[in-house]
Formats: sequence, C-alpha cells, structure tokens
Amino acid sequence: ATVSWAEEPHMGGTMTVTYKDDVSTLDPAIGYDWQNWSMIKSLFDGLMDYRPGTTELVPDLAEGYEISGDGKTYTFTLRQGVKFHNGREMTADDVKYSLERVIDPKTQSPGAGFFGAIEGFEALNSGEADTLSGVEAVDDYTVRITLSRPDATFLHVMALNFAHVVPKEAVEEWGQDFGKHPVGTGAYSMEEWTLGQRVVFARNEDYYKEGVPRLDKIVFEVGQEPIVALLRLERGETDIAGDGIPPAKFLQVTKDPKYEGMIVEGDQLHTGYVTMNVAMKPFDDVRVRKAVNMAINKDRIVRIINGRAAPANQPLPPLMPGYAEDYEGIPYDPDGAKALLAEAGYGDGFETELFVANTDPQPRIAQAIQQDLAQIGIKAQIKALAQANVIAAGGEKDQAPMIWSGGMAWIADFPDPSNFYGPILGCGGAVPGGWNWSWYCNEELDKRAVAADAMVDTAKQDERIAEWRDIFVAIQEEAPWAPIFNEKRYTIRSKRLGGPDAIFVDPVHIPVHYDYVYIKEDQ
Amino acid sequence: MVAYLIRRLVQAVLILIGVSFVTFVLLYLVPADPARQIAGRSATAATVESIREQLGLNLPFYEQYWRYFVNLIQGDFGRSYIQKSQVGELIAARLPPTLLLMAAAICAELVFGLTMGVIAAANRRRIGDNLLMIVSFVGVSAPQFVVGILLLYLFAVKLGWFPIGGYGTAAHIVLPALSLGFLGAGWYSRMMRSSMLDVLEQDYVRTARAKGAGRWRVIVAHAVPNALLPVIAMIGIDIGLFMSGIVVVESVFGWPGIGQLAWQAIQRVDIPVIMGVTVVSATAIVLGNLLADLVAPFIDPRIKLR
Amino acid sequence: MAILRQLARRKLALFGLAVIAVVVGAAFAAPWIVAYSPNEQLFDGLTLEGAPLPPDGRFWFGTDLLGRDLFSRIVYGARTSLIIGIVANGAAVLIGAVVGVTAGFLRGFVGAALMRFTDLMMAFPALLLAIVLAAIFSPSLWIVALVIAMVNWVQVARVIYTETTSITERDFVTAERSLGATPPRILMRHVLPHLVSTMVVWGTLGIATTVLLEATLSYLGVGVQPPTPSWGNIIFENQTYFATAPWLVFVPGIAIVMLALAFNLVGDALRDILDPTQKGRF
Amino acid sequence: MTASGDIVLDVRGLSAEARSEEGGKVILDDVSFSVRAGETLCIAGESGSGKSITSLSLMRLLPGSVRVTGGEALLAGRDLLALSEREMRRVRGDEIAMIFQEPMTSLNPVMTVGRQLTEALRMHRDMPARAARARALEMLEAVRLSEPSRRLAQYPHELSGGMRQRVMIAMALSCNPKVLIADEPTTALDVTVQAQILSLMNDLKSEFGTAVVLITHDMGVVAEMADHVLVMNRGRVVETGDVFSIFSEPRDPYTRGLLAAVPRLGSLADRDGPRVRGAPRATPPAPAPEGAPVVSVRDLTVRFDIHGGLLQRPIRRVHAVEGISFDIRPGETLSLVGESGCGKSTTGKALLNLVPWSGAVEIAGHRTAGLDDRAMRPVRRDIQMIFQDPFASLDPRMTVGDLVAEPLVIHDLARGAEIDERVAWLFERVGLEPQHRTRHPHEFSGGQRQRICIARALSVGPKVIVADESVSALDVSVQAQVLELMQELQAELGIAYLFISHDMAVVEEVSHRVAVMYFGQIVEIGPRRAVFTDPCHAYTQRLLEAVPIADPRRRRGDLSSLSGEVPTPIRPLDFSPHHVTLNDRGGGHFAADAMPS
Ligand SMILES: Nc1ncnc2c1ncn2[C@@H]1O[C@H](COP(=O)(O)OP(=O)(O)OP(=O)(O)O)[C@@H](O)[C@H]1O
Ligand SMILES: Nc1ncnc2c1ncn2[C@@H]1O[C@H](COP(=O)(O)OP(=O)(O)OP(=O)(O)O)[C@@H](O)[C@H]1O
Ligand SMILES: [Mg+2]
Ligand SMILES: [Mg+2]
Repeated sequence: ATVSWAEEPHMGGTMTVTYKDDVSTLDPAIGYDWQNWSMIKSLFDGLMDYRPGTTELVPDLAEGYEISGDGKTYTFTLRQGVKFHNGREMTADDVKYSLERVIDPKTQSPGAGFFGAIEGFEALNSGEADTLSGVEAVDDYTVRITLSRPDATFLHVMALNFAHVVPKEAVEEWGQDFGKHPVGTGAYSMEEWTLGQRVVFARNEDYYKEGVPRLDKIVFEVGQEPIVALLRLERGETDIAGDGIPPAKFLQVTKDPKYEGMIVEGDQLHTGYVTMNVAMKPFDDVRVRKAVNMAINKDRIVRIINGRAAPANQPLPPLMPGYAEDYEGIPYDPDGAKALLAEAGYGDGFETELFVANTDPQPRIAQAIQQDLAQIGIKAQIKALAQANVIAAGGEKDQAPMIWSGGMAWIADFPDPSNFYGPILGCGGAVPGGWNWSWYCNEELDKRAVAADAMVDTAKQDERIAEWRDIFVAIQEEAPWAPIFNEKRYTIRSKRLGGPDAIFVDPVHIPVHYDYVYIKEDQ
Repeated sequence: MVAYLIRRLVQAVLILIGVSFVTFVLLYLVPADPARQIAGRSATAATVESIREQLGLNLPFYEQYWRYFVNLIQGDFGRSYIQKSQVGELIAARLPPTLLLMAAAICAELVFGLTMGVIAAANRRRIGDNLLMIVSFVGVSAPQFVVGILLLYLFAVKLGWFPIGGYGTAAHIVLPALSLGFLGAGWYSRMMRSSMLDVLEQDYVRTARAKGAGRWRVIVAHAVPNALLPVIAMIGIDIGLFMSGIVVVESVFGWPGIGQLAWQAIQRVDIPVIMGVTVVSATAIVLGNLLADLVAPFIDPRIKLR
Repeated sequence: MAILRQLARRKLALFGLAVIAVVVGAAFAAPWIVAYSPNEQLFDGLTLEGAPLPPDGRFWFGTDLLGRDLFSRIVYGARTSLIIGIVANGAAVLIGAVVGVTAGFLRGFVGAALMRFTDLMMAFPALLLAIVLAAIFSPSLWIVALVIAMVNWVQVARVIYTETTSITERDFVTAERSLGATPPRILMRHVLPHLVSTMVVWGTLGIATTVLLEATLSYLGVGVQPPTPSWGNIIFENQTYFATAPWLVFVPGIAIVMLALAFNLVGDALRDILDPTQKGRF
Repeated sequence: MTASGDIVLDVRGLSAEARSEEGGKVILDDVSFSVRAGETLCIAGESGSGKSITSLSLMRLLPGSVRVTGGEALLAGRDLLALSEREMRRVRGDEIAMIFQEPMTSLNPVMTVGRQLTEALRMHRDMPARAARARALEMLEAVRLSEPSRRLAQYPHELSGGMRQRVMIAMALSCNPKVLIADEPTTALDVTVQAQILSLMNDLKSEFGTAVVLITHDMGVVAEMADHVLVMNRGRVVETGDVFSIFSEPRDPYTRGLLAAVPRLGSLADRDGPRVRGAPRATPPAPAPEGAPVVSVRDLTVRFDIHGGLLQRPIRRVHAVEGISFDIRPGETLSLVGESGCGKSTTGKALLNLVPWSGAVEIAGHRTAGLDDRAMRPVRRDIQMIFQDPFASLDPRMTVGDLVAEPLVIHDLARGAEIDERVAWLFERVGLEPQHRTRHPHEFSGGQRQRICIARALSVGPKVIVADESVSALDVSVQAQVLELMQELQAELGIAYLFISHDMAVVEEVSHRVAVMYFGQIVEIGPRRAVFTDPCHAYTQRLLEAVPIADPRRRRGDLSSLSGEVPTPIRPLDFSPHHVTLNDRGGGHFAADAMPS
C-alpha cells in the first residue's frame, strides 16, 4: 500500500501523548514492549525501515544493499553525513558495534536471538568471542554481513529496533542507564525525562530526512488512566491517548458525535489464541484439540469485547503475507465437537486448566471460553495469574494444559509469516522457557519452514509466501491452537493532528508514527 | 534517651533485615524465572544461562541473599528487571507523590476522625453521637476501592467537581486523599471517642469541672490532650495500613506513587522492585512506630523513654 | 444465650445480626433463590453490541459484562465471602491465639522470639505480603483463605499477648500460684477462660477485616479465581465500567460494606457485653 | 477553737435518686445540715452511705445516672441546686471548692502544676498571667510545699502523693472559697502524711475562715478534725451533733455500733497479747510463745533490678527488703507495720516464693531457698496468703465453690463428693451460706469476699497465713467481723499469722508481736505491748504519734513536726546498704538506734 499525502504538512508545534504505565527503557537493544517500541523508533534508526503506514521494507540508514547469490552475504552502503544526537557522524563501525552489543550476553538483550543467522553469533552469544565475525566494516560507509545460512527475513531483522545504531561513546558513558539517556540518529532526541511523570522528545534539527519530523516537541505524560486520558483528549488538553480507547468507553465513544473524525480504525499483526499443550493428556489427541476449536463461539467472544476484533480461523492475522484468504478453518460446531470428543474417548468430558493473565479483560474472555468448553463437557478451571507467572508456566512442559494468550499476545515483531512460526509454533520454541506453549513440534514442518526462509531470491517471494501459507494451514489442521480473534486497532487523536489515517494505525509504530504526525496550521 | 534511640534503631534495623530476608525467601519461591523473562522470547538457552549467571541467580539461595544484603546496606537496591533503571531511582521518583498523598490523607483522617470522635464523646448517647458512630462504622467497613470508585463516580463523573484522576494540581489530591483517609477517619473517630469517654471519667476532669471550667474548656483543654495519647500511638501503626491502602487507591485514581510501582512490579514479577518497595514500606512503618514513640513523651510527660 | 439476649437489646447489633442472617440465609439457600446459574453467560444477557443490561424486572441487579445475572452472582458471592470470612479468620484467630498465649505465658526466650517475629510481621505492608503470597501459591478459594490467615493472625497475636501478660499479672493468678497451682493448670483454668471473650470478639470483628481483605485481593485480581463469584472479583471484572454500568460496581460494593458493617456492629456490641472495660474501644 | 461565724452553707432536705434498670433508687433521703464559716463539719459513715453523693450534689457534679430530686442548698442566700449551669460554673471553684480522695489521679497528668493552679484564678478572677502566677506561688507557700517556684513548672507525676494533695488544697483555696468540701482527702495517704495534711487543713481553715465539709469514714479523723459531725447511713442522716457529744454519748444505735467497732489506739496498753473478741467457740489457747517457730526468716533480702540503657542491662536497683530476720511461732500473730513502699508485701511474697529473694527462710521445717513452683507445692500447704483486694484475688469467672475447692484439687486432698463436703464445711466455718457456693465473686460484698479468700486459704490446712492488708479495704464494722473470724480460727486451729498492715490501731488489736519496717528494714520488733507503750525507735514513735485517735478529747494538736518524705528505695547498682543493728531492750523487744539509709 502507499500512503498519499493529501496536504502539505505544517511544521512545528508540540504534541502531547498520554500513557498509563511508565516508559520502561529507551535502549533499542532492550526495549521490547509496544509502548517504547515506537518511541525508540523515533530516537534511533536502523539500516532498514518500513514505508510509513505500510509493511513495505525500505532502506533507511543504508542507502542501498546488495545480496549475494547464495543469499548469505548482505552488503549495505551507508548514508553519509548522518549524525548522532551528540553531533558525531555515524559510520560502519557503529553498525558493527551495535550488532555486537545486542548479541553480547552482557547486554541482556531480549532480541539477541533474532540475529542467530549471522555468522559468529554462537561464539559471541556464548561469550567465547568478543566480536561478531559475520559483520565487517569494509570502510566507513560499507558494512558487509555474512550469514551462516540464507535467511529471507534478514532485512526485516535489520529493521528491528534491536538492530538500531547506537554510538559507542554514549553507551559507555551511561552504562546500564543508556536506556534513560538514549542517543541515536532518530528524528527526535531526548530532551527531558522525569521518572514517573513525563518524557519529552525534541526535534532533531540535524535529521537527515527532509521535512521530518514535523513537530518541535512530543510530550509523553505517564501515569494517566485511560479513562482520564480520554477525557483530557476530549477537552483538547492532549493529542493522543496512547493506551487507546478504554473498553468500557468503547461503545459510547464510537457512537458519540463529539468524537466524530477522531477515531481511526486499522488492523494489526495480532492473533489471540488458546494454546493446547500437546505434551499433556488429553491434548496429545488431535481430535480433542479440534473439538476445542469447534466448541468455542468466537462471535460471542468478539461481542463481549464490543466488536473490537474479528474472529480468527488460522494463526496468521489477515494483514500478514501468507494469510489464507479462502481457508475456512475449523467451524463452530458444538455437536460435532462432542462427537469428536466421544470418538477420542472423552465422551464424558474431562477436567483441565486454562491459564490466563489476570488483567482485565483477559479473565473475562477466559470465562467465555470456559463456558463454551463446558458445553462439550470440558471442565476447565481458570488460573488467572500475573502474566509473568503464566509465561513461566507455559515454558514448562507439564504445567499449563491451556493458555489464553491475551495480554501476552503475539504481536509480530516484523511483518513476515516466519515470525509467527519459529518461537511460538516451531520445535525451537518447544523447549523449557520457550514460547511455544502448545509444545507442538513437527519436524517435517520445521524442515519446510527452514527451506522457505532460505528462499532469499526476490523473484521467488510469492512462492515463499505460498509455502508459508501452506505450512500454517497444515498446522491449523493439527490444531495446536484455537485461534480466537484478530484484534483491531483504534487510535483516538485530537482533531488538530494532521496526516494520513495510515500513520495513525501504522502496523509497526504503535499508536502512531510519531515522525510523520503534524499539527494542522489552523490550530 | 540516646541509649533508647540507639536501641530502637538497632531493633528497627534488625526488623528490616528480617523483612528483607522473608521477602527474599518468598520471592525466591515465586514460580517465574527472571532470567527467561529478561531474555525474551527469541532467546537461546545460552543467553538465558548467561543472564542467570550475571544476575547471580544460579548461586545458592543464601549467597544470593547475602549479595542482595551487602548491596542493600550500601543503599543499592539493584536494578529493575523490566524497567532496567536503578530501583532506588524508581522509588525516589515515586515517593514524593505517595508521601504527598499520605500526608494529605493523614490530615484528612485526623481532622475528620478526631473532630468526629470529640463531638461524639461530648454528645454521648445522644443523636449526634449515634449518627457519627454509624458513619464511622461505615468508614471502617468500606473497602478503599469501593469508597474510591464511589467518590470518583459522584464527584468526578457526575458532578465534575474534581478531576477523574491523575496527579498535578491540588484538586487532584482531594478524592484520593479522602478515599485513603476514610477508613482511618472511621478508626480515629471511634478511638478518639472511646479514649475521650475514658478520660472524661477521670478524676482530673472532675477536678477541672470543680474549678468551674466550662464544658468545652474541659473537653478541649483537659480531656483532648489526654485522650490524644493512645491515638498518637496509632498514627505510627497507621503507616502500615496506608502502605496497603496506597496500592489500591493509587490504582483507582492513577496516582503515580509507589503503590502503582509495586503493583506493576508484582504483575511482572520484577523482583528487585518488589523487594525495594517492601523494604522501603517496612522502613516507613518501622520509622512511623518509632516516631510515634518518640513523640509520646512530648504529649504525656509521664512517659520516659528508657 | 444471655449474650444473645443482650445483643438483641442493642439496635445496631440487632441490625448487624439481621444482615448477617440475611447473608447466611442467602448463601445457604442460593440455589433456590436465584433464577439463573451464577456462571451462566446468557445469550440475551448482553445487548447485540455486547453491553451489559441495566437492572429491570428480569435481572434485578442487571447483568454483567459476560451477560450473567448479577443478582445470582451476588447471592453466590455471599458464599465466598462467608467461607473466607469464617475460615480465614478462624485460622487467623487460632494462630494468633496460640502465638500470643505461648509468648505471653511462657515469656522468656520462646516468648521473646515469638514476639520479635510478630513485630517483624507487623512491619510488613499487609497487602503487599498477601499479594506476594497469592502469587506464590496460585490462588483458589482455600489458598486465599490461607493467605489472609497468614497476614491477619499478627494483630490477634499482639492483642492476645498483651491480654495474657496482663492476666498473668493480676492478683488472682498470683493467688493461684500461692495456692500451689502448676503453670499448666493456671493456663488452662485461669488464663484461657479470660481470653475466650477476646477471641470471640476478634472472631467477629476479624471477619469484617477478612471480608474486606478478600474483596481487596479479588479486586486486584489475585483473589478467588473466576468464574467463582466473589464480591471483590465482581468489582474487579467490571470496575472500568463504573461510569457506564454503575450497578456492576455499586451493588457488590454495597454488599461488601453491609456485610463488613454487620460484623463490625455485632463484634463491637459483643465487646461491650463481654468485656465491659473495653467499652466502645476499637 | 470553735470560731463559729455565720452560716455559709445551709442544706435542707436534699434528696437524690439513681436511675437504674428497675427504676429510680433513692440514694439520698432528706439530708439537711449547715456549716458556719471557720468551722469543720465532718460527714461520717460507712461505704455507700451517700457521703460522696451529698458532696457532689452540692457541687452539681453528679454522675449522669444520679439526679437531685428535692431540697435546697443555700450558699450565701443562693440556692445552688437551682442555679443554671452557667451560673453554677461561676460559683464552682470560686465560692465553693472541692478536694478529692485520690491525689494520684485528681491532677491532670499532662498539665504543669502551675497551669492547673492558675486556671481557676484566670477563669474566675480574670487575672493576668503574672498575677495568677504570683498568687499560685503564694498558695503553694501557704500549703507549705518545699521549693514552690520549682513546683510550678513540674508535672503531677513528679510529686509524691502528699505533695499532690497539697497542690489540690492550694488549688481549691486559691480563689478564697466560702466552703471547701474535702471528700476523703487523706484516705489514700500514709498516716504520717495524713497527719500533716490534716493539720495543714486546720491551719488554713482558721487562716482563711473557710467553712470545711470534711467527708471521711475514719472516726479517728472525725475526732481529730470535726466541730460538728453528721453520721450518715444508707442515704439518711442518722445523727448529728457536736463532736464531743457524738463520741461521748451517741444516741443512734448505728452510731454506737460504728464507734464500738472502731479500734482505738492505746486501748490495750495495759494488757499483753491481742484483744480477745466476741465469744470464741473454742477456748482461746494461751499464745504459745515457746516452741519451734513455724516461720524462720534470716537476712531476707529482696532486690529488683531496673533495666535500661543500650542493652537493657540493669541500671539501678530497688532495695525493697534489706536483710530482715524474724520468727513466727505456732499460733502467734506477728504484725508487720510500716508505710507504703517499705517492703511489707514484698516480704510476704518472698515467704511464698512469689518473688526472687536471698537469705534463708524456713517454713514448717522446709527450707525454701531456690525452690521452683513445683518444689514449693508441699510448702504451700503449710503457708498461705490472703491479699489486700479480695475481689482481685478471686478469678471472676469461677464460682466461689470452685475457687475454694481449687487448693483441694491442686494438692489432691479430696475427691468427688468429699470436695463438696469440705467446701460446705469451710463455708460454714467462715460464716458463709454453703448454698452460695455456685455464685460468682461479684455477687458478694467486700467482707464476704474476704471470707471466701480465708476459706480458700484454710482449705489446705496451713500452719501460717500471710494476711497482706487483708482488712484495709473494709468498713470498720466489717473489718471487726473479719478480724474476729481470723482470731477465732487462730484459737481453734493454732494458725500463725503474718499480719501485714499500715493501720497501727488494727495492729494493736490483733498482734502478739509487732515488727516495724522502714525503708526495707525492720527497725523495731518485739511484743505488742512493749512496742506500743515503749516505742524505742524514732520512726515507731513518729508512726504512733501520727495515728488519729477516735476520741475528740485526745486531739494531738500541732503535728507539723511530722514532716519529711519517705526516701526512695531505688539506688545505683553499686549501692551497698547499711543494715541497722537491733539492740535488745529486754523481753524480746529489739530496736535499732539509727535510721536505715
Ligand atoms: N453513678 C452512680 N449511679 C448509681 N448509683 C450510684 C452512683 N454512684 C453512687 N451510687 C450509689 O449511691 C450510694 C451512695 O454512694 P456514695 O458514693 O455517696 O457513697 P460514699 O458514702 O461516698 O461511700 P464510699 O465511702 O465508699 O466513698 C451507693 O449506694 C452507691 O451505690
Ligand atoms: N516487681 C517489682 N519490681 C520492681 N520494684 C518492685 C516490685 N515489687 C515491689 N517493688 C518496689 O519495692 C518496694 C516495696 O514494695 P512493697 O509492695 O513491698 O511495699 P509495701 O510495704 O507493701 O507498700 P504498700 O503499703 O504500698 O503496699 C516499693 O518501692 C515497690 O515499688
Ligand atoms: Mg465516697
Ligand atoms: Mg503492700
């Protein structure tokens, strides 16, 4: 998709964004929640990025790149004259340093694993080496990255925050506190951070992109309840409610003419699903898993969350390449489910547990699922725990028979189907502490997945996507998950903000693409 | 006096060490692995292991505690697993709003509670007394989140007199402080009333009346100072109640204090932050009690600190 | 019996007793009182857009966000509150009494050690402790009761300890010693009987505290597990809707206040009756 | 001596009623009296007779449950009972003032003496602070308080009981009231202090010309102080008249009984041994001064450590009892007298091993040093104790039958029906109805409770009973009965008593021998007659001199010589006390020459 700029953006002004939770860290190697993700994107840049409002990859700090025929060598040519906020020019050494830093175990980056394809990853990550042999600063403006295996998603990986470029001297100056004193090349630089109250970004005057950013300042106010935030937005005190429209207010707000034109709806790379642990009885039986899929009334669950989602029938969300448009999935059919259960030898049902994060509305959704399961005789006891405890239980082979993913859900790191497989459905994630909570491991599919990701040739992209589609359909036929819905995004913003709708529901910048938002002149 | 103070401080430190130890044990038992949490979903086993090593999580329990303890006495609470900042900094940033809220709540509960108690005692068994005591009973029976939501609904949503939540101006603090102080006001009014009734039966009150002092003079000049004593002792203990209350009230009103910090940390099993908040709260409680004991001799000259 | 008669003479206590009777009655007779199962998510319990229904002739207290009948949930929630109130508080009083009596009667090293431990527990912010405990043992009805007991015994222990020491210093205990009574005999015959009224009073007042703590834990989402209704978790599930569907918050809120109020009123009256020296104290 | 002026207070037909669950109960019935300026009217009567209610009615400070139902009280022509509360407030403390019984609790603990003293002045006289302070100082001098200006800044708890009562008097007189009501002003004080306060009141009365209404149950005080006497019983005035006629020719039988029950110091000066009362059931045995002692005490020392400082180590020490020695023979009553805090009770407790002590104690042949409760059990069959406050020493939750049976069960002396029989017998023996066994202690009067305690002590058949202030809390008539019972039991069972008391008159009546304690040591010990008629030690003399005698013809006149406070027994750790040596004065009478320090 392309984004059309209907009017010439106005420059200047201050935008206020509100959040409930504190901003945790703005270190690109560490920040990994949806709130700091897009903030980091405005402070730092990577070699690759996406065209605003789309999932289309474009070079960013790189002017261009070349991929060798075997798909194992990437040579990036860097843009010249890009300056860090501290005034120093960014060079190839910084790129190398940044990648090494992410992989270095001392950094404790949650993103290190994404770079597993780079040659020398193991050595550095295990602490045996101090440098990353696969990355080479050929000259000041050329970086050559060698992979140990071809990886079609590698350019996406280079667009991740974890691959953003940081200046070594600033990192060393601040040490562990770099995340509180971020220095990058991004459109904005950090101006002020009052813990627990506010973070202020200021325009990077030296930014290399023409006409970006548009605003002089962004003020992030934290500790604001979503309901309060909405009210303040309505009064014109703030511009964006970072946490979105609170569910309790959703119906009211969407109907209220006061909010006319302030709400932008969009899709996101999200699927909410129930995992079934195939390593635990009775979910080792595919018929039981299918029965669960058939038993859940997804429409009703969508109704419970006021229609802020669309029912899902497969792991991939519709926005994701590889989504099987014409796939019907497993339809809602309680009677069929009962029959299947009986066939599997559970005619009288069974007892199990459904783990769920204990923040609203997750326990509610779990209860809806619970009631549906009860209809076919499955008595699922709900375990509503702090999300960290649920994650821990999911990472053990024999702890959690079922988990509702809400609140911890998989929003893709990058818009490629591969990202929906490896950690959460592949054999690699089915290890203690892993994120494959259904412990589903199909060696054959794993092989096909590896093969698909080896198709680096741009010409073969459609073929690759088709292969992925087939893989996910095959998985759904084995039903380790019961996909429930794909959540939609609703951004609410003040009327004085300008810009195409797409940047307000940008698939990678949540809630909005800060760099491209502007304030209308007449305001 | 100095010896007393030193002894009490030593006791306080011992209690705090105990608290930190117990909390450490409890958190050690929490079934969530911090290393895996930090490592994230793409992490390899090696990364997790290395993080575990860096955090000392693979050490035997007592060594982990010893490490924590040694850092603690140097004022180092460690680093948040989630926020990555120094726990000390996080708490320091959150403490002023909480202290402000607590101060406002203490004022509210003392002003309301003590006045109600004195008035009730002065009108013993009459209608005013009964009414006030029913109010105070409701006060001690209403959970803070119910009071909070009710106040929010009435005064912020319906009447719009106060902001719905948040932090900043004086208007913001009114409703949270009332919610936090409502319970205390109930307690204090009951305590003050019974303490007043006790005192009003004392011989010296009769002496004062025999001298010709009027009703209110007797109450204000003679009875209240004496009746305050047991109540003062309560204020120290109150800090403990407040520490529980702020978790709820701050979450109802979105008050950016350590209650919210604690709650977020518990949600994400951010162990250093939970430890830090617990130790800080316990310190506040212990110091509150100590302060109450230290103030007592100024109100009651009979009390000697030994 | 004499106590009941005395209670009946106090208007407020009588009111409290009546509320308790209603709640206990409702808890026992729940299946016969309510028209819907408390956990049944009724298809027509939500509007087509998924909004809950306000109170009307069919749903007396309206429906909740899952389309369940709030009246049924409130009635069944009474069970939760009562069970936790009685079990948790009973356990707390028992633990507290054992610790307090042991420390107060034995004194010496054991007594000092027990009391120092109690001091330590006093220094804990109770709610934080409860939440952490609830996180360790994943919560269920009984675990919540246990957690509350583990937090609440401390106060009882303090009170019983003070009381025990003051009783052992009273003349009649000295008199018994001078008669040659052994310590166990003094404990059983002369100390414990005097503590009974304190325990009864705490047994009652403590229920109020316990009901509130359970509600608070459930309100924070670390209490009784859904779908078992508890007045606290009803509020937890629905609280963000307090402006759009106020009944979902205020009906359970009032229920909690009323029950705690009732136990407080009765407990307070009991204290007046059983322990005239503590009149009107809290 | 009778400086009769005009009538200042004239009370006529005062009646009061107490509200109770059964309706009104008359507690004052037609009480009339009048007082003249410079004159003392004593209201006497036993506990509960309505003395306090009378005075509180006049002050209009009655408790809420009591109200005046009739009568008038004219003060300078105005009826106090008819004044509005506002007017009354102006009268109180100004024209009519009052002193209460409990000096320890009648002053506000958190206000300085100075503020409390000046309060009335500033309220009634509207005096500026400085003038009020000057006047307060003047008053403190008038009540002969040492270092008056320092006292103004002190808090009540820093003063002794006697000093506090002086402050109370100063406070009451500061506005020059026409009438001063003193309700039992000296009952809580030691005899020597009482004597000082009484003589002070007498001086001030003549100095200020105040009319004094002195309420007391102590006929000795009446005889000492009164110009006129009003005897009350059950809310009614039974007799009134001038002090001499009341004492010499009481008309009302109640007054006569009251006076007969009052022990009069010196009435046994011509005899050995205790007074023989009533009609003993058995023949009184000759007191057996010979024979092996049942109790033998040598160098008994009791010290309590006061802890403090950083490590809660002992920092100071209370020298409660310092090296005392005495014997008690079977059937003998040894009295231990002395003022508050001199170590009497502690001595008694040490005998029963209820406090840690050092020295040597032998009870009926058992050495008790270092025995724990278990090892003491057989000894406790031989020695028993009766406490001052019978109510406090009875477990309020048990029936009195069970209480009396306790020792039988503990020592396994009886089982089953036997217990019941023994209890019934014991009840009868101490003069209680056996069928009252199922009642609880609160259903008995003070005298009856003391009988229960005696029955309980008797049940193990002890050889010695320690009676600690056992009759001090009782009315004289009841006191007489209990003493009689004790003597009877002694005669019958040969029990020896260690009789602890501060009341010299009672001690004179009951003792074979007397030991006088001062400051933790015995300063004089000997046969009763010798000690009372020939007191050798200065302290004994002073003690005897201070006792008011229930005979207005034997007034002592000026008692101001009896000044001085009892020193504190709290000493530094390294303090080693000086033990007095007792010199033989012949006939088993020993006395020290010096004062213990
Ligand atoms: N507050 C009260 N309510 C009801 N009855 C009372 C109250 N105070 C005293 N009485 C009753 O009034 C009567 C007289 O009591 P009062 O205190 O005047 O006796 P007293 O002569 O001063 O005795 P004592 O020597 O013990 O002080 C007693 O029978 C007592 O029970
Ligand atoms: N347990 C104790 N600890 C410390 N000091 C004590 C203790 N018991 C008694 N004393 C002190 O010992 C001294 C003697 O007390 P004791 O009770 O024997 O006096 P007493 O002669 O019986 O006086 P009273 O007539 O007031 O009863 C007093 O100064 C008292 O304060
Ligand atoms: Mg009296
Ligand atoms: Mg004594």
